[in-house]
Amino acid sequence: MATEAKAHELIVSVSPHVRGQETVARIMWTVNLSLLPAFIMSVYYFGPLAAFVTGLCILSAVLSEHIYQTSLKKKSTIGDGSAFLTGLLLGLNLPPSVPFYIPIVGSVIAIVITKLLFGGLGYNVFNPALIGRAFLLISFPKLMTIWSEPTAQFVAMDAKTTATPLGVLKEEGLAKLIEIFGDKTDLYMSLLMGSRAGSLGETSAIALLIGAALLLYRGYITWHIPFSFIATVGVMAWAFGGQAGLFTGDPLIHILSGGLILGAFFMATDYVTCPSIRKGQIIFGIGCGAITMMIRLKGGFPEGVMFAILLMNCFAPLIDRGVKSKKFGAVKEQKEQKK
Amino acid sequence: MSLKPKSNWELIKNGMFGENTIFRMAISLCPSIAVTNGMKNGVALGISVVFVQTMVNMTVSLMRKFIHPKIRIPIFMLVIAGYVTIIDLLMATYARPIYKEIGLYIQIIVAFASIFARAEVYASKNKVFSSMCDGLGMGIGFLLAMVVISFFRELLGKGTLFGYPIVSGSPLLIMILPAGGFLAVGLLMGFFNWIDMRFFGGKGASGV
Amino acid sequence: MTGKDMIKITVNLVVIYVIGGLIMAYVYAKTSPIMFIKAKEEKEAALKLMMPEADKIASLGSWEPHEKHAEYYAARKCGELKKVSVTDEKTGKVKEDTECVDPQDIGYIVEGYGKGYSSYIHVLASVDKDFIVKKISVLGHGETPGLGDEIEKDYFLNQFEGRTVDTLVVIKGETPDKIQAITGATISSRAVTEDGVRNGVKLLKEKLSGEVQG
Amino acid sequence: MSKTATFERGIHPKYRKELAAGKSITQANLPQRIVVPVSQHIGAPAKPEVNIGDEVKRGQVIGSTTGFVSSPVHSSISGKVTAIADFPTSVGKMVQSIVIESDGKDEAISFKEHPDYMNLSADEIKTIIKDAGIVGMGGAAFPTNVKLSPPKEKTIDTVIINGAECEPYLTADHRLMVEHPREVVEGLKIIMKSLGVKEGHIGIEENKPDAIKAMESAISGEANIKVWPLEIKYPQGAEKMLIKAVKGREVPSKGLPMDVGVVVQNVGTALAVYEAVRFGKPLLERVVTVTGNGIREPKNMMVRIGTLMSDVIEQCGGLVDGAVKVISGGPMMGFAQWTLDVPVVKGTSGILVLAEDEYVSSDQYSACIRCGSCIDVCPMGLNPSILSIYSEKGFYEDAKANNLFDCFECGSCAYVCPAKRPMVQFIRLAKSQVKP
Repeated sequence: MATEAKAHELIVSVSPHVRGQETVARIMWTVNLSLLPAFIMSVYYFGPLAAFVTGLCILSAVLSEHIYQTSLKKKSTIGDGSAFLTGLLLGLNLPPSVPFYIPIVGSVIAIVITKLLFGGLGYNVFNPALIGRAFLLISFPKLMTIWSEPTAQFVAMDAKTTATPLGVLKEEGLAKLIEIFGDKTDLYMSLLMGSRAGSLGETSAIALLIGAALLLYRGYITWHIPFSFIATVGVMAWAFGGQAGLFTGDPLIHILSGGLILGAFFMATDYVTCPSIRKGQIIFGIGCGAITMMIRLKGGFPEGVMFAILLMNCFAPLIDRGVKSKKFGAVKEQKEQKK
Repeated sequence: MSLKPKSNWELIKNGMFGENTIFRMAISLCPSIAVTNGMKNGVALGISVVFVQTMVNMTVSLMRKFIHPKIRIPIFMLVIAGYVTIIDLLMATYARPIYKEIGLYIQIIVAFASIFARAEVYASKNKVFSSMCDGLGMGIGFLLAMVVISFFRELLGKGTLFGYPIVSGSPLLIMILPAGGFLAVGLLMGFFNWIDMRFFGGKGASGV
Repeated sequence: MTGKDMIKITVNLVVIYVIGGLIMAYVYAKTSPIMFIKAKEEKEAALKLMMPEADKIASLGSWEPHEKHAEYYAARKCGELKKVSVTDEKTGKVKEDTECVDPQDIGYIVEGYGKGYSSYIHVLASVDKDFIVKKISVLGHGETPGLGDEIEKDYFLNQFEGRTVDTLVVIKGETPDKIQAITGATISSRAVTEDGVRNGVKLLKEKLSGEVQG
Repeated sequence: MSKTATFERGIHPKYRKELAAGKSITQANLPQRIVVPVSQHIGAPAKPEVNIGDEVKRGQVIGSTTGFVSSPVHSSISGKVTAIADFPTSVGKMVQSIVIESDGKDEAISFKEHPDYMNLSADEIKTIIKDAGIVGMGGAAFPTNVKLSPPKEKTIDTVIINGAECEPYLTADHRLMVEHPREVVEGLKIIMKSLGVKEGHIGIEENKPDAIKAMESAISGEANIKVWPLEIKYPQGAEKMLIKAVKGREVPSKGLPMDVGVVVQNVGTALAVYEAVRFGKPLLERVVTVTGNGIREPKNMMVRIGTLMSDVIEQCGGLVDGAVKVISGGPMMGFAQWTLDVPVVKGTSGILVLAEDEYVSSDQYSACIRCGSCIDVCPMGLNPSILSIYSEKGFYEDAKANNLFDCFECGSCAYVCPAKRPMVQFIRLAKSQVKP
């Protein structure tokens, strides 16, 4: 019988026999794609140097993963796009004008020490790109806090240095910040479009939001972390950020400046290092927001998103352990036990 | 620890490599991170530990038949605290510049798990001379670990060794901060474990 | 626990603690005088460095910045230094010493603490009789290595000479007559300048300006 | 029509029901030979009542019950017993089976009809159902008479007929409801009578509008029976999910539907109950959906129990060249076959042949990236991600502490996992390593 002849070629495996279309690589490359607008805006404002810095980060991240894995005779996983993403995020988190060795050092730390030494994608405790950046910021504090002025021409080679809005806010107050940008509306517009000093990819809120919308639409991220993160920052900025006492702060400035939008949508939501249960994600977001504002208002650094996310990364497994998703049939069980 | 009695040289070697306090036993890590941002400090604390460890082991071994087992812990505590106080006073008097930098950590030697552990595990059960060798080995092992860690941290973090400039350029500042201490200890621990597995069959005692 | 055990434990503890106590007491007795003298000498040397031209430095009183004990001193120059022989009362030895005749205040030294980035910074500042800063020095701190610890560097400390209470202000960036902050360590710079030195000089002014003018 | 009912979470796989949904049920050819495993159900296996060489007729009992939770087996053809030995079955186990060669006459024993079946007592009904060898035909194959005999302390107030058929591809229940709605309703009424229950429900997923229409017209006049259109979502047809959707009751952890006063029966079972009680016919045949891109002519066929799968596939035109996988049951919970010489049994709801384009390999999987997709879809509200990690690392007790045994292996987590981890396999491994 024809059927018998076929039988020995049949694949035997466990159920389910059909699978969804999502793969890790597909998710990662989509996230990479969603960062494209922010990347374009960074080149627009900070010139070809921005592309060079980001490109170098990506290149060294991918290369270091490949070299590490092949030299240990493991399968190279650069195809899944996560090393590319780490490089890209690190690049977008660097100031525009850094010496060439900074992206390389940062990428190697991010990929080799933060990710691969812990066992590779899925086992890392901290967000690799953020550890890379934290390492650089602490190691080269001066080089990592030189901010270029945006030029909006795609060409700037050596721009003037200036302070970030949060730096001005911390050192000289809101009045001075508004004075620099003209008036309040100009300030908001500049923050929204990205015409301000800051890390390469963090400046343009609008470009980041376009990318975030893609991720939200595809369901790769949910509203829980970004919303709770940003809302906490907003509320705390409004409550404690004003000079005239409680509840006089300007939440919009705190939300739009610094790396909040980039961090909340693209880095706090990193699957591996955030809680996987939705309720836990809200706690995680609130924690990130609260630590961010504590650092911004009371700490030594003008910006706190990076350290906030890294600190909350530590708590992610704990949150996952403490928070349980609503279990089917659990309510009845408890009632019966009480009887 | 093997049950076979070890020769005195083996005891010292064991303390230095096989059961190295920091890299193999992973105890007394706080000082290894706090003090190792410069070789000067690291070496000074290491030498103090060699002294305290050896003396404590000897003293405890001497008294081991006299001490009632129920109160051995407070007695060990007193012995350790006594030696630490003595070394603390001596340093404060005759080595003031170093004392200013690491005086705080000298007093912390009282709470070192490694010293207490050796008094309890080894010295309270063995003869004076072998206890001394064990203490010496453990102390030297700790000293070596401090030297290795502080070597990398000072070189990478400041570009100097014992304060003398070695390399120019902007150093990795993080290495002399506490975070860099964790990084250095972790990576070195991994490195020594790898060496152990690669060349010595992954057994506890490497015995170089 | 038997009675024998109780006795043994008691004897154990008493003997060992007494011996231990005695040894420690002996070491302490031997070292503490030397330690005390050395500490005093160190402090005097530090004060002397602040105002090398002064012959005598005398404590005027103390204050408590950040709830820490700190003193302020008058630096005096003698009209004449007379050589005298002093007989030590206990030992009976005769020592050469100097006696200050007609001392004149030529300035003041104040000890202060500034709340820095990660520690309290212990500073000394010397001023002349018009409360213009002559020199400052950092005695101790726990600021970030590589950033905050640049407050010990000369390029920062040298800026203080000639500053008054009004110009002891930290500015980010170049400044002709004020204190330029260390790049990346504004908080530490401020702590030294505004919290430590300026408050110290202010204190001196409050306490002493009456005396000087009068 | 009421609002669409459903449960929390779940997934939306590609249903692919269009392959066979429009095909009316056709009678399969009389098989040359049948292989009847004595254990086609959950519980004690039946004891063979015939010897090699015996002549048997259609409907004759060839294996009798051996306990309370057990079910007899019958011959579905007339012929001669040629072997009693272990044969492979569709779940992968070797089971003692009775092989009967057909004599081509298809002679039947006489069946005892009950035209006045609604006047039978509850016990009489249960006896008939038991003797007819009826088991749950949705796949689990739990003896029906046992389900209809709950312990005294449990009060049953509701019977739900499960017409959800949430497994992709399968259309057997769908066709039954379209073609025999009246019989299904009568079956439901018999079941309700045997339990002394006043309330009956029929849950059907919304992607079967013709079935919903047919059932609604069939229940007209029955005041206490209601048809529920259900949201199209897997695993809508799991007992606990169905009860939640229809009655809003949650079956407690480690509990059974009867703990919340509900009995759920499959559409096919209801039909079998009706035929057994009304016509005295034992369970001799069932509807099997033969479908998938790997089969030439997808069909819904009435197949005699014991017919070999290869025989059935032959009647559907055979396999296409690119066929890679043959599954007994649905794609989410069915069993992949290594040979086609296994019999169709009472619980075989479908034969699914996947072609290369439908097959997603799960040989290569990577570490869990903690995306949380599986948590979002787990109908039981578990954390499959952590269960699979515990199992992978050998921490089976930890897995147990995380409600391992609430999992009913619906496969939703494995379906959505982007790292393609074999979640269900990990969970089964853990379940096998610790006691509940």
